[in-house]
Amino acid sequence: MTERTLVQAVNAAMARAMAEDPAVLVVGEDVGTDGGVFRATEGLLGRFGPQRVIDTPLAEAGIAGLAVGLAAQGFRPVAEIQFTGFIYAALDQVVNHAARLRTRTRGRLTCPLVIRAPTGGGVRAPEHHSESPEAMFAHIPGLRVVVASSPARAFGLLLAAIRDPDPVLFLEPTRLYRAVREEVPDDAPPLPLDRAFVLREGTDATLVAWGGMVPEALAAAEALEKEDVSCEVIDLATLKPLDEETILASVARTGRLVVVQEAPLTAGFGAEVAARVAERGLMSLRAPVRRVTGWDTVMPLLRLEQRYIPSAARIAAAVRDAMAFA
Amino acid sequence: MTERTLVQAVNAAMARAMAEDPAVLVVGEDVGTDGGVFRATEGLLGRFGPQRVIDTPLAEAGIAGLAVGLAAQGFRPVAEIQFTGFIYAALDQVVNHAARLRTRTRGRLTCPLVIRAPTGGGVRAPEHHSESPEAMFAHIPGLRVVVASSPARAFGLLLAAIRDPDPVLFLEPTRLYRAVREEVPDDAPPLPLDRAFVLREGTDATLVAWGGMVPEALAAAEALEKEDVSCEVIDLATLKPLDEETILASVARTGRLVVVQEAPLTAGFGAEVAARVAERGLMSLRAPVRRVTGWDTVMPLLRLEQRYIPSAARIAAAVRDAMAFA
Amino acid sequence: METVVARFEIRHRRHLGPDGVPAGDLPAFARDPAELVALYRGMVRTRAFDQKAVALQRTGRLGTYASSLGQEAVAVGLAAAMRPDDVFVPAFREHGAQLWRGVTMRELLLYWGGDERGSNFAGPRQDFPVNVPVGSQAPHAAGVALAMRLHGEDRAVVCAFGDGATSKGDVAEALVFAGVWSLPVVFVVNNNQWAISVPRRAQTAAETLAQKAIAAGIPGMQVDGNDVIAVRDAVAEALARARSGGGATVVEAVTYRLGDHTTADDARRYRDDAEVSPHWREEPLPRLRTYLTSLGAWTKAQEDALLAQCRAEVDQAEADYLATPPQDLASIFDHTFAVLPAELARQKAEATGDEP
Amino acid sequence: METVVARFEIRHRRHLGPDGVPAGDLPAFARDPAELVALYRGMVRTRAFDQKAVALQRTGRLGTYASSLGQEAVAVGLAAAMRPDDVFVPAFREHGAQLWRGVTMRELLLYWGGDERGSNFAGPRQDFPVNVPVGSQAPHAAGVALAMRLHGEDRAVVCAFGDGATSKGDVAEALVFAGVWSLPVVFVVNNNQWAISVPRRAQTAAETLAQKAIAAGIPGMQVDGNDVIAVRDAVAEALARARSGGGATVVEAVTYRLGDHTTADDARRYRDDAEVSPHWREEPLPRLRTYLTSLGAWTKAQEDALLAQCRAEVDQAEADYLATPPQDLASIFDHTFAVLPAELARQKAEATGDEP
Ligand SMILES: Cc1ncc(C[n+]2csc(CCOP(=O)(O)OP(=O)(O)O)c2C)c(N)n1
Ligand SMILES: Cc1ncc(C[n+]2csc(CCOP(=O)(O)OP(=O)(O)O)c2C)c(N)n1
Ligand SMILES: [Mg+2]
Ligand SMILES: [Mg+2]
Repeated sequence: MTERTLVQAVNAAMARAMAEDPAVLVVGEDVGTDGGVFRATEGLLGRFGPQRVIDTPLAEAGIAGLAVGLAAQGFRPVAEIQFTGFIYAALDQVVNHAARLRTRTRGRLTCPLVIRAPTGGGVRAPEHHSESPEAMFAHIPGLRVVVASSPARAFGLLLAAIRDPDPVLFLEPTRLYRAVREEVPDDAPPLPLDRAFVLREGTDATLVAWGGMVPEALAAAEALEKEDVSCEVIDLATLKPLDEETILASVARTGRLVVVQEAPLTAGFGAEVAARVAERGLMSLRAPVRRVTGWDTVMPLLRLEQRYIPSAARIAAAVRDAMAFA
Repeated sequence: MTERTLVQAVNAAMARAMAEDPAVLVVGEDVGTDGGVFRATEGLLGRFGPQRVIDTPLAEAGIAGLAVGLAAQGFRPVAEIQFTGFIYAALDQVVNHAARLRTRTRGRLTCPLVIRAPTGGGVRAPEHHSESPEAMFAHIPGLRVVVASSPARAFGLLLAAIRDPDPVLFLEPTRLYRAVREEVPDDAPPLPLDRAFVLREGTDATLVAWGGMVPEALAAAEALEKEDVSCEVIDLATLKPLDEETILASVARTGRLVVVQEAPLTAGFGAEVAARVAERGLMSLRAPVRRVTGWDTVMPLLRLEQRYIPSAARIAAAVRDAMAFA
Repeated sequence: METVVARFEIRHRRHLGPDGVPAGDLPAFARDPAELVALYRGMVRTRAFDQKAVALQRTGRLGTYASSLGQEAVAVGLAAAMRPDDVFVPAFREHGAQLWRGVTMRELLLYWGGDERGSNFAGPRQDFPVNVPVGSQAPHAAGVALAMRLHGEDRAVVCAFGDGATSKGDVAEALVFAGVWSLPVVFVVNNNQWAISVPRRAQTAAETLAQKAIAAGIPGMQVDGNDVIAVRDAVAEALARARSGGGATVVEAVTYRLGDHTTADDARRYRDDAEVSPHWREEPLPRLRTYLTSLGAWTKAQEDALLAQCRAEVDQAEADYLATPPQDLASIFDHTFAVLPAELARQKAEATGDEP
Repeated sequence: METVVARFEIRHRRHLGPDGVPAGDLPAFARDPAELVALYRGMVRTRAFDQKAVALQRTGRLGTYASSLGQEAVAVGLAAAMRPDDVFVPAFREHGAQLWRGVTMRELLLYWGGDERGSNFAGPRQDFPVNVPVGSQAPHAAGVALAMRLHGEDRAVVCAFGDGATSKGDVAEALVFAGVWSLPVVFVVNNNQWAISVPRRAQTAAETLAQKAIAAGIPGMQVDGNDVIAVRDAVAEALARARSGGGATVVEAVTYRLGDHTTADDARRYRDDAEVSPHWREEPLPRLRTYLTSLGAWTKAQEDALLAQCRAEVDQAEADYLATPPQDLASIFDHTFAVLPAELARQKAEATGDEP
């Protein structure tokens, strides 16, 4: 038995990847002696040494650009950005370089890097520490975007992300870092980076969620079960490339779609899920699509954050609405 | 008669705003003597002087942050970012500061600034000069996002954006800068920043577009008219806040929705439009929603750019599909 | 053939060493014991506030908090050099400066307790709120300074950030702007020698952080950041130059972070006592107290009275903070824009249960 | 009390002035006329390429193009200092360096003509392609240099960018990384005195751009960027230091942009002939030709032959470029990821008319 929390699974995936491939490096602020502010890189410095676990100066654009240079030379850097609130400075490097180095050189130079970052709210963190900007990244051609939601999936997806020959943004909901423990053996296999996971089967409504919203969706499904409403719960896991088929197949069975996202409503990734169904699954829909999301306001400071983050109750209410419709 | 191209209309709106309000400043790279690389700020330096038209060092994050500081002191900076390809470095300042200064100080400090940038492809420009990242900005709470598509609307919307007490991202499709001339009097009124424009009425399908895609949508509508397909064409103009009602009212009449965006498909703003209709207009839909978009690839260099940018022909084909469905 | 085309030097200033004995003549303001007592009070008050905030966090009544233990001289010194109508653009560890400038303890507790109203200062209305994204406030300072310049005012800006922040591109860009336009702004580097777990030497190869200024063509200098007299003196000098059109300055204040990075940090993970303890002998409060005592300007009775007064003040602030009624959820919608857009009004109605 | 804690100076190096007369002893390599002839050829070849590219643009057969007219010594000098297995990380105006390192004229024309295959160099496979977002390539150079260091190689990186780029935060951050880890990288500032319409003095108050290095604790020096000997010499010296573990250097090469910013620019809008014409007397080609002629190492006949040869080469490149069959649309999909994801395959099928 190797029970692990999500953050321990992240740590184990990096350790495994580093042990298997000397090209894997870890870079970022406080990833060395400190082991990362969430302890995601704990022990890696001791095990792999300062040539492979590298504390950087405080400069996010520089970290991302450095990783591009390392990757172009054949390393597989895993760069940590301390919180998604500070990832914006790295965006230019991701859009204009990491995600297009392969295509702009027609394959001559490539960019096998992973940028990891804790994301989302719910841990009473300071200002700028609780945002969910995944949709911005999912719009970037050439980038894979993955959001972890359980220890086992975090392990398999991160392992796959590190092995992937292209750049991956890997987001880890802080709220789930220590929420549960799960059996995650050291030799667990990588998981595919283009597949959604059906976590619970159901017949009345499809709940699509990712990251920190997955446990909420599951809780809503559980509550609704008592009301004889049967929900299928899908964890997208990889937002890009999107596993549209799994969503469409589910909606074809249930006829109802509720998409849950912690980020603000407008232009969030939930819109993409809804749009795909409106394009290719419209005729399956028996009720309007519902999105349960954060509001189009700045994520509030900690006193009000629970009123911002979608809850199982709000999700369940949306499902009931959809059930009432038809 | 004061016929103006779109870029001249942009210039006239700035001149008008500057003449009316001494708090309005223009800042950016090459906005002074050069008058901007597209001539958008031509003549402003001569007319308003170097205290109000300020050439900056080459630093986009700095420009955006400078504008935040100026705005907090009561100025109304209009900052030019030379191309949207270089706007990413400014994103941190937009997300973490401009768009939240008001709410994080509960109204004590505010941020009445405009960031203008040319956007989109189609002018055989160099690498990184042809992207359409509006969706990323539309996801930011506290920011208005406006995309111009005609000289008259550019004038009225930019005037309104400069007068607005909150931050506005104002995008100008380079392809339209000199595409047409239109009567734009100096004293034309501002236009509302929360309203879409129905440019053409129709009964069979609703085409929703913005920016450089508006003329394509209109051309498609014209072509389809000859086939007795009547298209309503809506220019969103302001993506955020979104004028959902105009879209829903149109789809209620036509029963078909085709959304056109130049940006890559996934997580583009078209998804938001489709999602809103799937939520609140589902029962009006007589055919699946269609999105006609750029591909999920990096915008190619100039040789292939016309194969990337949605054309009137592709839009018309999508409408025909929708018509064939029901 | 080589010629020298530019020469630079970085000077370090100290007035009062750890032993509390002045090194040479003191600046004019420091010859008035009342001024020094005020600085001392400011530092003690800051320390009392820090202690209270940490205690509140430990008992679950405050969010993560960044104590300024040991760095009080930087915040108090820079604030004392400013005029009330100057603008302060802080990082997140300059509580002492905010308090000096009239931000209330209750406001600071509200902010760190997770309530946005804490940044709606009743006092210094134009000061920027706490800035968390490291270094990103530096361009704001340049913008505020440019505004002052365009208005022809003789006000100036002080912007503070840490040693870690000096690696951020934003800071470099802000210095470029401030330099090229000779803006009235003083950048104070609170060099507490650590950026979370990254020590100063791993942050940059630069011998001093003051020399960041050289890249932007502006003067830079270093001061003993545990000597409040030197901090105030250097910042005042830089502000005087700024006001008279002489442009920007970087002042590196060398101090030490005696505590954890924040209440969420455990510094023992990355530095040991042997590293920390010598710095306790250099911290700012005892040296000024020693000097004041040697002048006969400070007694044990005064010290006790001050401590009691600070305790009373922080206790009152705590009570006021805890008694503040919570914000409505509506507040997060109402402050997003000057006027609530229709679609946000719909969300507000949904969120607050008041369906339209 | 003040003490000086750090001193810096910036030196300027020139070997060959505008008159073509050496100022003192030349570096060892420059005592071999064959070496100098090679440098001269590299510059003439670059100029011929620039002329052809501009002509192609004017006739609609190339996209916007950035000529390096007058700045050939910077590109050729730095490239000549490099080893083939070093890595070059350019901006967009170092055609001379790319050509020297084996990028073909046809490849460059493809790139500037809007065809991605132009960046798939057959020659220097590890060199970075042209970089348009100003300054954003500097961190890549640090990353490549770190990779070399981690591999224990004695290779090194040369990264070029303009005077305008020195204001960008990315460049400052890259210098910090290069400094703190003593990375084997040389940053060459192509100071052509203009960033589009913004003159050097409006870009920064820094007296030299070499002093950007001081902020990062690395050596900086200035060279006459119109003296190809000085450029090569200074870069070679910096590379030698880099290879031997001595870390990074900033070399500011002072030159002048004799032409428009790009073919999309009209420099007469913002600078007049009086500003430009003195710089024609300083440009790099005549001075080296004069010197070579004075050595008896270069004749009119050789000059004519070289020009004819360059003309033939660029004409051939033009022909090859124009004869290159266009890319398939499929190419934009096939290179997005190593393996085409299912959803992108669907888009590819739709785009290429081959519905699934
Ligand atoms: C841009 C950014 N990156 C990372 C963080 C996380 N973080 C918070 S404080 C800090 C260290 C700051 O060091 P320094 O500038 O020296 O200030 P100090 O904390 O020592 O006062 C880091 C990395 C952040 N807040 N912002
Ligand atoms: C980040 C970014 N901002 C703006 C531009 C538009 N632009 C292209 S070149 C240039 C000036 C560059 O000046 P400099 O660095 O001196 O290089 P030079 O063109 O003189 O070689 C600008 C502003 C850009 N390409 N990238
Ligand atoms: Mg610090
Ligand atoms: Mg230049």
